[in-house]
Amino acid sequence: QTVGPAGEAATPSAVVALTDADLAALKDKGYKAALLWHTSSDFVNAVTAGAKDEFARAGVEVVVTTDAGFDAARQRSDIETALAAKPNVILALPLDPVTSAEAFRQAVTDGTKLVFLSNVPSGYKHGTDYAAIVTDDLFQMGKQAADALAKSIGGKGKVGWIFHDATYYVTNQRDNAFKTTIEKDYPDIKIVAQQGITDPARAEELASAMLLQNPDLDGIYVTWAEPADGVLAALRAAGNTKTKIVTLDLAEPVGLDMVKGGAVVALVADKAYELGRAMAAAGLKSLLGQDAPAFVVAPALTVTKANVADGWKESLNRDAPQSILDALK
Amino acid sequence: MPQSSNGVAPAAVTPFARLSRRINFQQYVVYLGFLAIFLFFALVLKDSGFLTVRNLTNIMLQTAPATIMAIGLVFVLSAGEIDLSFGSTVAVAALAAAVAMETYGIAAGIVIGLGCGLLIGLINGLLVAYVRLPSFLVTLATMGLFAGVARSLTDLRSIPVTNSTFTGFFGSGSILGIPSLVWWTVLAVAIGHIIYRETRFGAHVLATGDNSRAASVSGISVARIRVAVMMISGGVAALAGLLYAGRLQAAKYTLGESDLMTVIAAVIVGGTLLNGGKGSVIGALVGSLMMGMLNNGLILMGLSVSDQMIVRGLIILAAVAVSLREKAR
Amino acid sequence: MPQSSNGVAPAAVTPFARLSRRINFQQYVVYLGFLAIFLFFALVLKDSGFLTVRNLTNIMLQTAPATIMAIGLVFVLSAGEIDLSFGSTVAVAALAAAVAMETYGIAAGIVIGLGCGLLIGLINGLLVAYVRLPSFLVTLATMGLFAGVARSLTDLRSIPVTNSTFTGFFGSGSILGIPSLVWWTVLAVAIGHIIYRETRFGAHVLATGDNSRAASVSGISVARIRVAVMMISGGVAALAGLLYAGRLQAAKYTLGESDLMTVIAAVIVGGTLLNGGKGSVIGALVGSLMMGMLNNGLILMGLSVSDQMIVRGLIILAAVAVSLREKAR
Amino acid sequence: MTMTPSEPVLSLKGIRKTFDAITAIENFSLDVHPGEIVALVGDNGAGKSTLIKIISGVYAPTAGSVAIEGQTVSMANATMARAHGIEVVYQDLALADQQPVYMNMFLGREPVNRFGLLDRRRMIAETEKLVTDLDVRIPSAHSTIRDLSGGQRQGVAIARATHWASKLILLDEPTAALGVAETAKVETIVQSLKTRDIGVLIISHSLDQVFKLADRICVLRRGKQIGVRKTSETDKNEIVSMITGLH
Amino acid sequence: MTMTPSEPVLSLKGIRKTFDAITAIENFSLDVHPGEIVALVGDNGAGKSTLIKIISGVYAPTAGSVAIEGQTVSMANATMARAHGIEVVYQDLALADQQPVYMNMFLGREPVNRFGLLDRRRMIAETEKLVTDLDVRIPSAHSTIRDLSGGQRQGVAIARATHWASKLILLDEPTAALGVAETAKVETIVQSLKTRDIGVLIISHSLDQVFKLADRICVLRRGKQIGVRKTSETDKNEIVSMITGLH
Ligand SMILES: Nc1ncnc2c1ncn2[C@@H]1O[C@H](COP(=O)(O)OP(=O)(O)OP(=O)(O)O)[C@@H](O)[C@H]1O
Ligand SMILES: Nc1ncnc2c1ncn2[C@@H]1O[C@H](COP(=O)(O)OP(=O)(O)OP(=O)(O)O)[C@@H](O)[C@H]1O
Ligand SMILES: O[C@@H]1[C@@H](O)[C@@H](O)CO[C@H]1O
Ligand SMILES: [Mg+2]
Ligand SMILES: [Mg+2]
Repeated sequence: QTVGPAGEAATPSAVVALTDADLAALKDKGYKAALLWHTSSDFVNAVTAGAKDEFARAGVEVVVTTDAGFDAARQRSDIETALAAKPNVILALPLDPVTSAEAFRQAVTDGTKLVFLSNVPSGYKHGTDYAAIVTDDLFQMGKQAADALAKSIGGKGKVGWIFHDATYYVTNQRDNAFKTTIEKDYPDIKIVAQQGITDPARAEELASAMLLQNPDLDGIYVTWAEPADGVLAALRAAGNTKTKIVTLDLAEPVGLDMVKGGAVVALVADKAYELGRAMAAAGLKSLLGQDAPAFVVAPALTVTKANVADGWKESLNRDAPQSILDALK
Repeated sequence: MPQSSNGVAPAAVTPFARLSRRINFQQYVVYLGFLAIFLFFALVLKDSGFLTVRNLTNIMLQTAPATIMAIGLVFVLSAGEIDLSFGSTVAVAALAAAVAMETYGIAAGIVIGLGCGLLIGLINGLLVAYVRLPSFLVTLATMGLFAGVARSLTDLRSIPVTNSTFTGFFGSGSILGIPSLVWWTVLAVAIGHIIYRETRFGAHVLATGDNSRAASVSGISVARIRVAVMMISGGVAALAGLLYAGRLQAAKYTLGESDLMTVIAAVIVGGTLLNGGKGSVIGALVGSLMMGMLNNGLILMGLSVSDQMIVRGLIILAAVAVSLREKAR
Repeated sequence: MPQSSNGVAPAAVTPFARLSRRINFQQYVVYLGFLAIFLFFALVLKDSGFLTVRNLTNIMLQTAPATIMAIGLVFVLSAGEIDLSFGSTVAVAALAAAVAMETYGIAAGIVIGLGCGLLIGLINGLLVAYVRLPSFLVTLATMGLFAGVARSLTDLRSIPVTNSTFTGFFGSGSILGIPSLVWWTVLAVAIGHIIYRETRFGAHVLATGDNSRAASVSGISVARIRVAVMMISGGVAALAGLLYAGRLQAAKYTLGESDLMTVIAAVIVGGTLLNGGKGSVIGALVGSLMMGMLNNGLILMGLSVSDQMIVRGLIILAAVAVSLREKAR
Repeated sequence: MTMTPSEPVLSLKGIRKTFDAITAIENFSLDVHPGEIVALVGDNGAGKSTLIKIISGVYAPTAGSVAIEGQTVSMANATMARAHGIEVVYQDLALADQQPVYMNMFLGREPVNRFGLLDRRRMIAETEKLVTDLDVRIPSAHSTIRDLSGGQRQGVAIARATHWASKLILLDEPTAALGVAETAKVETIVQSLKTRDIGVLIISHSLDQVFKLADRICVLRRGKQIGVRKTSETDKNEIVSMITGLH
Repeated sequence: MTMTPSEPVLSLKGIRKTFDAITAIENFSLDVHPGEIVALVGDNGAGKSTLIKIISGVYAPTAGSVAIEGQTVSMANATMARAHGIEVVYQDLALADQQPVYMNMFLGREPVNRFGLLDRRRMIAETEKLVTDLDVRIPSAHSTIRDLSGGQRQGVAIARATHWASKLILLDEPTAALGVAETAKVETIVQSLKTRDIGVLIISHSLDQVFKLADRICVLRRGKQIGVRKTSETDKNEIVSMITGLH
């Protein structure tokens, strides 16, 4: 069971919702919001979209959006810069608990309502320092990926594990959950090869080497969808039609491969749009002086060929790409 | 009148000298580093699959896009300029091709992809040659600019490339049993080498980089040469983008992002001067293969990412020390 | 004998010329770009907090480490070399200082941090000056090497820096009401400028970069100059690492990683030649402030991240076009 | 020494050139006729090289006009001089240092074979011949310019210019780095240009050379045109006093 | 013209230098005494500049030894020549092109004030004086070398070398780019070095100059030392035939 940093129980994200009265109370106050992300990606875009839509309902303008490029120093600068625009709410993903502790201090001092995605600066207190943490269920994502891969290979065999070899809370949690699940729940599955990756562009190289040394792999876990494109290329180059792949995040090329019955057997995703919406709602509640729940969780989704259309909608709040819908027909 | 009918004095030149001038040993010293690394891995990794045909082919395939970008950079550096933007060009071209192909088919995709590259090269070239701005800053600016364009073009999403003619031709197919990426590499290197070494244009590029005033008083339009080399760089980067797209059967804004340093290193290791006037297309190929071999070998050694970085640094230093020591006079 | 007692001929020189020679307008054109950008943001963002004291101070604080790295790079480029490894040095120094401080206290932390930087600089310098390898390749190799070291030094963990004397001195404190980072910037620029412009060493650096043979036959040990500039670069990068550590109250392996291009751009925009022989420390400060201001202003404009990249590219081109157009003769 | 009555191949009118604050040349006018050798002399920094660069289009004049065969040209860039049949030996030689001798000899007009590829064999053969004609010994047509001696480099530049000139040749101290025999040979070659009806403008500090070669002598002092004399109607003393400004 | 009986300031024994396949100098030996002017003459590419560079430590000789004041030196690098009181005017001048004249004049020995900071005022004042003494007109001590005329640059290199030389000065075609008056002045200065007991080794293609200045003349042809003559015991014809190899 996923719990918050201080052991708080998880509140389902759907519970965090603004009433019409809330919305009315927020309108025309001239509130402003800032979105201080760690990076840019399709995932971040979906979170942003969820947040922006929710903010728009309350008449709150998003005045600043930043991308720290996984650079802790840059994130600190972004926060300072954003504060010059005097936002009332900040939604952010702290790069890591240690480096972001000092970085967000000024925002706390300025009285800005902080809603964090996924993790929290160390030593921060709910209520006084920040309004809420909203997270995808990172453990569940890793676990469901393990379950999906295990299922596709019949609960036994050899798998490879390609993990994100960098300190990033989100991927680290998910990667480790996959590994733990395989080790604990699937005694007949062995992780026989593991490789860290930092640059998705090198995934093909890495997977090729892995397949060269372990031609009989039954499955490969890839830390997220972009490097999975490279792993697929490596499988094609090796003429391998046996090895199954699971990865995280929804993306069109891997989705298409899955729908066409390729190597990809499942994509585990979070409800990115919902995360954004819930973050905005939590921040706004806090602005109204209401208590936002300390620890809000949006569930993980296992997307397979069977539920791909719904999965896309649920995760990213948009229709699955036409190519995938076409391939389903 | 003195006894001076012999303008070219063979007297002072020994027979060995004549031979050595013709073979020009110095020029081949660059390849010693390559050989040293190859032998190192062949010994250390003899049981880990390094020397298998498949692995060596993999190295060729994986380095194909970088090699092709490197050829463009040989022209750019030889002309005394630099291009930092080719990585962004890769992404723009791949994305534009992928998007265009979806609607208008393969021919449109190829034309538009390559067209984007040439256009970016043209913009860089005009700013460098006619507005007389330093190419470092111009291409630093356009690198960011077109990376931004690549991002907003597709909202940070990955685009699948499904046209099998295209993916066969540019990525995973083979012709006469030889993978198409190998064909592309051989073709690009051969054409690049001939243009560089055997045409007036190549001679003019070298003269421009060596002494632009001398070139210009010799009737060479150095401005046009500068535009041309930037366009070559843009064009081959676009081709590399198509190869990536074909190989990965997908295009994303991150393509090419991490190639900058590898490609520059490959070119310089291959004996091209950073300051112009001297270079080698074949050297760039060897440099690129060397970088690819290094990455491949280090992965096969089973090192962690951190250790790979450390060992790669050490090996590059050693390889450079055998080959590129400045000739003491 | 001709009427030639006047070796220095004032005849051909108008009074205005004398004045203009003394003021040397050309040298200040570099700052026009800065001014143009400042005025642009001052107008466009007058209601968005850009012109507030706090925001302008923020720009100063945020650019402090980059400015200090830039000073080192002015010396390196002026001597005709390049350093790509200073970003990795930042991380190694910050981590080493943080780790050492935990156990042995602040003095040990500072000494070890700076010592690491000087040591890396020494290694680079010896390879460049005595083994005669091209600095581009040497520092490309050591960049990777020491990035690997930084990663494995602490197993990718972030290290908190809790010593409040240290963090006050290097990061968040102020002296006489002026933030310590501003003091560091002023100090480093002043000392750097004086060494560069007013000492024999500075003159020898310029001569080495301008014509190393002329320098060497003038009794200047160009090898020692080369070692010295690489050590300066390493030393100031380490100082920048301490500033980051002080400012973030933590150290992480990613520190400095993304500064490479920004810092090189700042230095070149500031009028330092990529090929040696000419440069300016004050220019590097202005260049660094310009880059910082650009990031700050674009964020405050509320642009999306992709649009920020596009607009940043356009503005850099424009700023460079007003200031760095090569003088037509 | 008869003055050719034909149209001048080069005609300079009221040329003026300033660099920021420095006036390098003020109000200079001169005609050079086909087959005529005109010497340009003057103290160091007089503006001689600057004038050559203006004629060849490296610099644009601040004022004044340059006409080739009666047509005013605005040679905005240096590439056009060649198109007008003008060849130049610059004081700094303008050679591409890292390229071989034969490439420099043919820079900008490399011969190609029927496949459009460089005809190196021909370039090398012709280079050996040209250099031999000039009496400047060069290790090989393959030698890199950077490895040549000062005189060898100058020899390459002269061989290039004299070979290609068709209308006008500008020589900026062409024998400054040459030995005794080599200088004599170059002087012979310069005289032979006359028979090819080529106009010659030669800068030299050697009055012996100037009096040996030139039909007319033009003196510059500190940017001012002091005067033009027919060689047959002047002597060294007059020219020296014009150069130095002492009477 | 008496030969100083003192110990030679420079003594070359069996110097040989090859570049890859090219033999630039074979078996060259020569002594230069304090206050003696020795001229080194020879055709282009004879090896004269190479010899100068060996003496000053730019190149290491392939074989042979260089002794300064009787002590064999192995000047592995060019920085040491100065420490031995040797100054050189190189054929390519060895100036830092983008630096101002005064910085070049003091390169490697810049004066500093008591705070250890460059004493620009002094450098500029002394530069103006040195250049004035030399008669080469230069726009300003602040001028960038790149903006100077050929002769002006050479003037800077000569002023620098003659000012600082204490034991031996090596001059590689020092007046090649100079005007008539400027050349005369440099010749006067070279003669005055004698009175400072400085040894002079001068390369020149001007036999007039060589006969005017030198005590002895050493001839090189294609890397071979043809002979050394006292100026008082030879004439131009002999030297020319030694240079050209024709009798
Ligand atoms: N690019 C430039 N920038 C500034 N000043 C220049 C430039 N080029 C030449 N000058 C100045 O213009 C004047 C004329 O120079 P020029 O090179 O034409 O002289 P010159 O007559 O060829 O002398 P020399 O006989 O020494 O070669 C000199 O004072 C020189 O310093
Ligand atoms: N670095 C080098 N590499 C190869 N060959 C060289 C090098 N330097 C000189 N040479 C060759 O050595 C020979 C002697 O050159 P050097 O410069 O000493 O001649 P020099 O007597 O000074 O001639 P000049 O009167 O033309 O200046 C020439 O043939 C030259 O091409
Ligand atoms: O889903 C995102 C990704 O797109 C990737 O950047 C890594 O981790 C996640 O948060
Ligand atoms: Mg001149
Ligand atoms: Mg010489």
